[in-house]
Amino acid sequence: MRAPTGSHIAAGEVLLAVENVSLSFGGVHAIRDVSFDIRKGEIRAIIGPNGAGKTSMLNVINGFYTPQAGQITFKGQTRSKMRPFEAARGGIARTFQNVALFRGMTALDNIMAGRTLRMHRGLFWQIFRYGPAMTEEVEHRLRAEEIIDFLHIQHIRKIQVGRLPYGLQKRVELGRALAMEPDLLLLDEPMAGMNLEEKEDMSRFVLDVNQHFGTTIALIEHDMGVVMDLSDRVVVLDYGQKIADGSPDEVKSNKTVIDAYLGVAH
Amino acid sequence: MDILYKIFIDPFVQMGTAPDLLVQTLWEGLVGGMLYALIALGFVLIFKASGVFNFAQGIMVVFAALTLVGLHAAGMPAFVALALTIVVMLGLAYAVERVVLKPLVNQPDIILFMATFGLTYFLIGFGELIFGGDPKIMITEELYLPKGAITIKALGGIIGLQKLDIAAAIIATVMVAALSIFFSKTRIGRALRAVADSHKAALSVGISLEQIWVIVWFAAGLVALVTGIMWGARSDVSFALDVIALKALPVLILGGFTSVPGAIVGGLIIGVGEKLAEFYWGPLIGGGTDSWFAFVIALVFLLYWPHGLFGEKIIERI
Amino acid sequence: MFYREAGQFKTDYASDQAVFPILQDRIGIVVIVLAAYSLVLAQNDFLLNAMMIPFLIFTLAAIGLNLLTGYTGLLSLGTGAFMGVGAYSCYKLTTIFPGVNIIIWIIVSGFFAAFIGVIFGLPSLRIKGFYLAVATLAAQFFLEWCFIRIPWLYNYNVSAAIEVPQRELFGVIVTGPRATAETRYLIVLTIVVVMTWMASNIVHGRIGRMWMAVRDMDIAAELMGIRLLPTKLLAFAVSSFYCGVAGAMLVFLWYGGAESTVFSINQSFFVLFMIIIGGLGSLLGSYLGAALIFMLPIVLRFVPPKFGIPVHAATVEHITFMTVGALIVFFLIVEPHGLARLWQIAKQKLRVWPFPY
Amino acid sequence: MANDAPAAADTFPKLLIHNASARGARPAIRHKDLGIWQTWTWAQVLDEVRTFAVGLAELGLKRGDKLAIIGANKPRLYWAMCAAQSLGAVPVPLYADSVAEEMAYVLEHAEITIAIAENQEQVDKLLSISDRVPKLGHIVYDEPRGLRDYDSKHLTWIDDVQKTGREKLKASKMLARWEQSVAEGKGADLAIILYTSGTTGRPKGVMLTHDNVLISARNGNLFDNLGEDEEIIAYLPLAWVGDHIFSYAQSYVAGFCVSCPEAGETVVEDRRELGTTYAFAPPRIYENLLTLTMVRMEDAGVVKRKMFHFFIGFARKWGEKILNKDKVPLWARFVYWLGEILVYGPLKNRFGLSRIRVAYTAGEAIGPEIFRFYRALGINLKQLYGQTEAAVYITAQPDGEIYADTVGKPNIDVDVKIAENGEVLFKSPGVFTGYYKDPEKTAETKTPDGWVHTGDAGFFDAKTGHLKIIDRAKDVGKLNDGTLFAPKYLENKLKFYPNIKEAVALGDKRDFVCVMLNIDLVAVGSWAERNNVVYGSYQELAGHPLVYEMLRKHVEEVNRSLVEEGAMAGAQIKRFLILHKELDADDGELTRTLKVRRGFIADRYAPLVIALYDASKEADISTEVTFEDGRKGVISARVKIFDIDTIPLPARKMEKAA
Repeated sequence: MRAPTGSHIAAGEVLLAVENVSLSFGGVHAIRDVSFDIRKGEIRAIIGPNGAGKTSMLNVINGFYTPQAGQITFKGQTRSKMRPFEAARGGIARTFQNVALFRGMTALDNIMAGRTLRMHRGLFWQIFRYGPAMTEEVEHRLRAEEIIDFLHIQHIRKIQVGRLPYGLQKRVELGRALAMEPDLLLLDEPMAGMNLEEKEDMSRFVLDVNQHFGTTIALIEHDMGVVMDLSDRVVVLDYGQKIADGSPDEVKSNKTVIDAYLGVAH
Repeated sequence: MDILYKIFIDPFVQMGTAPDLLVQTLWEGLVGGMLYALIALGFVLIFKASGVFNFAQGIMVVFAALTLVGLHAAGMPAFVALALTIVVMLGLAYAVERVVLKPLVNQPDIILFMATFGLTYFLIGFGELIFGGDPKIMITEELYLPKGAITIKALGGIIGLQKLDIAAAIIATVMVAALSIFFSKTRIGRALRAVADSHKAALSVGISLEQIWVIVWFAAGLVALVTGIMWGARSDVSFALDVIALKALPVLILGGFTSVPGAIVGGLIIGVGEKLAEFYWGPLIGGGTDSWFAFVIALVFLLYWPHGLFGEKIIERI
Repeated sequence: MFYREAGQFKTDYASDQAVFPILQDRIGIVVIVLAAYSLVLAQNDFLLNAMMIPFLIFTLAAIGLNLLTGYTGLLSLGTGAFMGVGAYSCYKLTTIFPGVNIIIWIIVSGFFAAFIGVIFGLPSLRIKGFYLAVATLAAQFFLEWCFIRIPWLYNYNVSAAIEVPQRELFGVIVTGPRATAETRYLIVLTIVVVMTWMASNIVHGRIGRMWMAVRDMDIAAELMGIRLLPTKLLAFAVSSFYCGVAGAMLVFLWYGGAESTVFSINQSFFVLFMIIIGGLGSLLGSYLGAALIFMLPIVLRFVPPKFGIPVHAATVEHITFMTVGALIVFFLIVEPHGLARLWQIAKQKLRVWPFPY
Repeated sequence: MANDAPAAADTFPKLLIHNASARGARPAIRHKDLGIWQTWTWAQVLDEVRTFAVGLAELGLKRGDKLAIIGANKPRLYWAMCAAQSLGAVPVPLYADSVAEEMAYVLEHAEITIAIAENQEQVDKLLSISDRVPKLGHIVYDEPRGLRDYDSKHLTWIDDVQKTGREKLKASKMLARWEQSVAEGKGADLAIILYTSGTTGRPKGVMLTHDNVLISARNGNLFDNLGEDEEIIAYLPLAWVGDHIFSYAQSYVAGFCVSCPEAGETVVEDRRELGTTYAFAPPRIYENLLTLTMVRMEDAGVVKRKMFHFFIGFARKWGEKILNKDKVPLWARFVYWLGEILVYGPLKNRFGLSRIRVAYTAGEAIGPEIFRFYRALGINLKQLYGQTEAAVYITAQPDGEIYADTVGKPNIDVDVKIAENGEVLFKSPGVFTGYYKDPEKTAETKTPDGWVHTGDAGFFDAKTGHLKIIDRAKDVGKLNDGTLFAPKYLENKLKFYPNIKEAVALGDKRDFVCVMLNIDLVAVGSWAERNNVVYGSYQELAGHPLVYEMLRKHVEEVNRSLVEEGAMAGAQIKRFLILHKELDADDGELTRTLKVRRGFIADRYAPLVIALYDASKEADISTEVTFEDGRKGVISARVKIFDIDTIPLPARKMEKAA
């Protein structure tokens, strides 16, 4: 697989920084003045009780929501809001809390769809499905196949994803995200609703992705065990506010965090 | 220069110089709009309670009217025919619930929407097969609807108000009032509102979804019947109306799919709007604008308020 | 049962990505196309003129709508009008430049339709589902109005209708009253076959995937960098192009003349019904749907008399309406993917034969 | 025409070079990878092998060294073999599924210096035992997945090995040197060591020379005239001689293409895609396939199911005849043709056997029913008898001479003889040179004049002239008159009758043969219903005179067949009885794998055995039994004993007289 492209940022430096971001829907505060950063090459976990605003945060990062305040710095460019297209262009890929695959398409097509940004042959060639269009198609099919091989989903390659079991769907979704060869990969509860074995596989994949492709990963996860194993740094949200940020161990021992999880009244 | 004058100055000059014509036009517009509003009302009823966008509403209007006339033509006394028609509409409501809604429950809206296309075409074919395709005359006087016109001398001119239109306005108002009472005061009415929010809520009120569907479709059927009578009385009764019935769609886009007041206001705006447009601007471009005016208005409107005047905004979650 | 796939293995992606990877399918297609061409030998005017030509033309329109509604998930009720745009622009073009080959104008008129389609597709960025349907209704009614109220469009004919002039291609009369059914059939068939092939190429490639992505989960598609507006507009353009060509052929190669009513809202609905019954998101479905919807009235008109049951044309029409309506509901309930899906299932059964799965 | 290789090409590397020039553009090997069948032509393979070889040489592999190959069937592992051989080193494939322990022994015993491992799993195994195999200097792996952060001192990726190889080859003298080392190779050189996982004791390393392997391979090709157009899928363990011959040697000799499956689970799917023309599989695979088919068909619709069973039934009647080109009435051919369209064809297609020309089964006896099923469908399924020590081929069934219960005639250039004690001995160009570092074992199996003891007892069928394997030689006994007595063989013959569930044959060191039988309750029970025979219990049914009559017929048939076959005619069954209870593993009468424990049974039913051999007509017996719920109890019964009038054997008498 090709190395992630278009990144001039060295490992360890800040790849994405979120500064004083606030987001609210009709008076409801989803995120209040949150700041944190993601360093290149790390696995960054975002945790917190339900409704803590974790998913909203991801949605802000890749431009699906527009924050009322604050700014986002990605690869050194500072914006008050990301646009989804810019985010994708810039190398931010994403999986979703409840699988958001293209249900009518095969696993392969889903992953191929992930290559769209990197395919450029226009309608003219597409009409004939010949010459440049076909060469491009084949070249990207190879990339897709490498991902399929990487995620061990050869046997479901040509099955409509709608018919796949949940665990596999999650895997295909990861594949689709990887197909974008992202610099920053946002995983929204990649292991939700999985059994132990599936969780182990998925953790394995997350680590492999991080190691082999050097992809920076930000993931939301409820399974503390997983979070502690996988992540380099953890940021904790509660009621839309940041209540802790640091290494897994620091966070684990942090009083407020424990309270938040035990649900002590604020 | 001349054309600009024709567009931006001349019409208003006319309005000023001949206010009686203006008022007349407004009135016509209001009446027409009221009928649009009534059809839209039927849409809203069903949409609120079953989330179904009932494309067939317009056809139900024609179908009701046709049944009424047809039964009378078959030799029944007017009010018997009326009663029977009501029964027919009830039967229709049941049939729809059994055959279309129940099997398609939990399907995406767009599927149900398309299903109502099917319903529409079925009703057209069915109606014409039974009552024949040729236009018919609404049995106005048998139903003791007033005829003739009141002419008011005012604004330096004569304004003619059809008594029928006045009656229509009154009946419509009464019906809307009745409906709003039904919705706010009665148990079933509240249940219906509940359904709009969540199906569980409805069940908690102790009414099965099926019943509710039948009720709203029946209610919509009644609205359709009344609309059909009014409309039939003004023109004649035939499926030529179905195209006009589509006008309810832009009305809904203005008014929003879930709001009764919206439907009414929207209806009136559209009605007045297209009449004015046709009367003052139509001639500039060869007339007949009312066939599309409403839709284009709606289209432009959509670009700014995708959720309608009274419809509520949805936050997309993922 | 007829599938013998053992030994058909792929050694490169090109052949694996092929539209028909299975040999038996390729054979089948060739056979069907040849059969279609050989129909001209039948010398049967009714068969060609009353059945095959219109069937193929409506198929093309259905494919057009399917690209928009079935593949991109944008519901349109303006098909009739877009077909009209094609027909009228073709009429104007050939009146203004009589010298140019009519076939070329038929194709070119597609571009005009595409252009109009894009304009009315613009709202699709903000609105979805039946909101969009209403927006397309605006197109339908406005354009219909234009067809009536702008006499220039029909060359100020007293009939207020298009009167197709006689045009020749390599000395053969292809349009106008004196054009033989065979010639017209061959032209229609060729155009439809080629454009079907192109459509299948598009939907199997990157663009097709973008469309389906937008259809299945537009948010995810957007977050993957698929720009919604261009994608949707492209769908509108291509779709309208197909409808436009279909419209032009409808008038020039079938009716020989037409007034605005041909492109009324009902036309839009019938094409829509074709793809609902045939199968949303399936080119094959467009053929099956067109066949069913179009053949239905013919069958109703000609079969009952065979059994001594007389039927009036009107009755036929009413029954057609009822049946179609019922079929729509039936398919939406029983098999939302339409006839095409049924064929898929049958095919799968044949492939695993004699096993049940 | 295939097998066109000049006699000069007497080693694998030489053959490779020959193929690269003779059919350079033809596919040599395929691998289902990344969704398609990646294909290498002979020319490409030559290049791959050459660079690989030079690279390995750089890692210090030299003539006489041993190279271990561990993993599933992958092109690069096959190339590793040839690469090693081109350097004069000896490849030693290991069973990929064997645990680290077993590997340790082989690696140590074979003095492996470099190991090729397929993937992380195998590398981990090797590393876990690295301290026990000091000689193992280097591990070369195929799939880098997960191996990035291993310390790379003794670990190299094949790509890198080949890269260095490519670098080196830039210098022209390197190429010459490699070709030189290939030329030095001789047919008599050791080509490979295959470790046979012996049932008892340590695995033995069977040493085979290039001549051994290539000549038997060439003969195999001639025997079935396999050409360069064959399609075969390589899915059996590399360490197993069968795979070595079928998917390596025969391919190199005939020049046909070998395909490696995507993964273990996808073999069936991949075979279907390929439509192989030449196949090998142990009996159980054919069994599973058949059962699966039947099970699936149960879920089919009534009509389809009926149709299926009708045509299968029809095929069982006529299919084999048609396949063997016997005379068949026209109507039968027509119906069969219909069946071909409706059932056989599609079925073969699903099996991926549509294009099959030759399919072999071997290893153990295949049930005649199963065997016939496939033949009936028109699949040319045949049996062969072979051994690692013989580079596979000892006997095989020529086309048109197929029998469910024989293993065929001696292959080309193979001599087979039956020893006095019934053991099968053979002599062939494939005969191995010896067991690696184990002269005495070699001496045991291989006589000075080159005959090899197979350890199996068998005889040549008088009627067909085919070899029949009857039993392990050590289990074969003799009657007092010296006649050969193979209990398992008799028992199997008896057990082919559905009515007989178990049979125990006695006769070793006795005057004549007797058998104790178990009826099959299901079969006999339904027979009883059909013939309204009333019975209260198993015991009662077993003792029923009509049942005895029925079984007597079976036994007589068996005797008849023995006479027809000749060799064992002397061992006809003289008396038999039907046991009053089912032989049961819980009572220790059967092994857990449901094989009869003859000795134990003989003791347990001593009274019956005595009765069998004195002329008594019946005998009493009471045995302790364990019931389902574990309670113990005693069953006692009076068991009748029947005599069978055996068929006289003039021939034998004369032989005796002589």
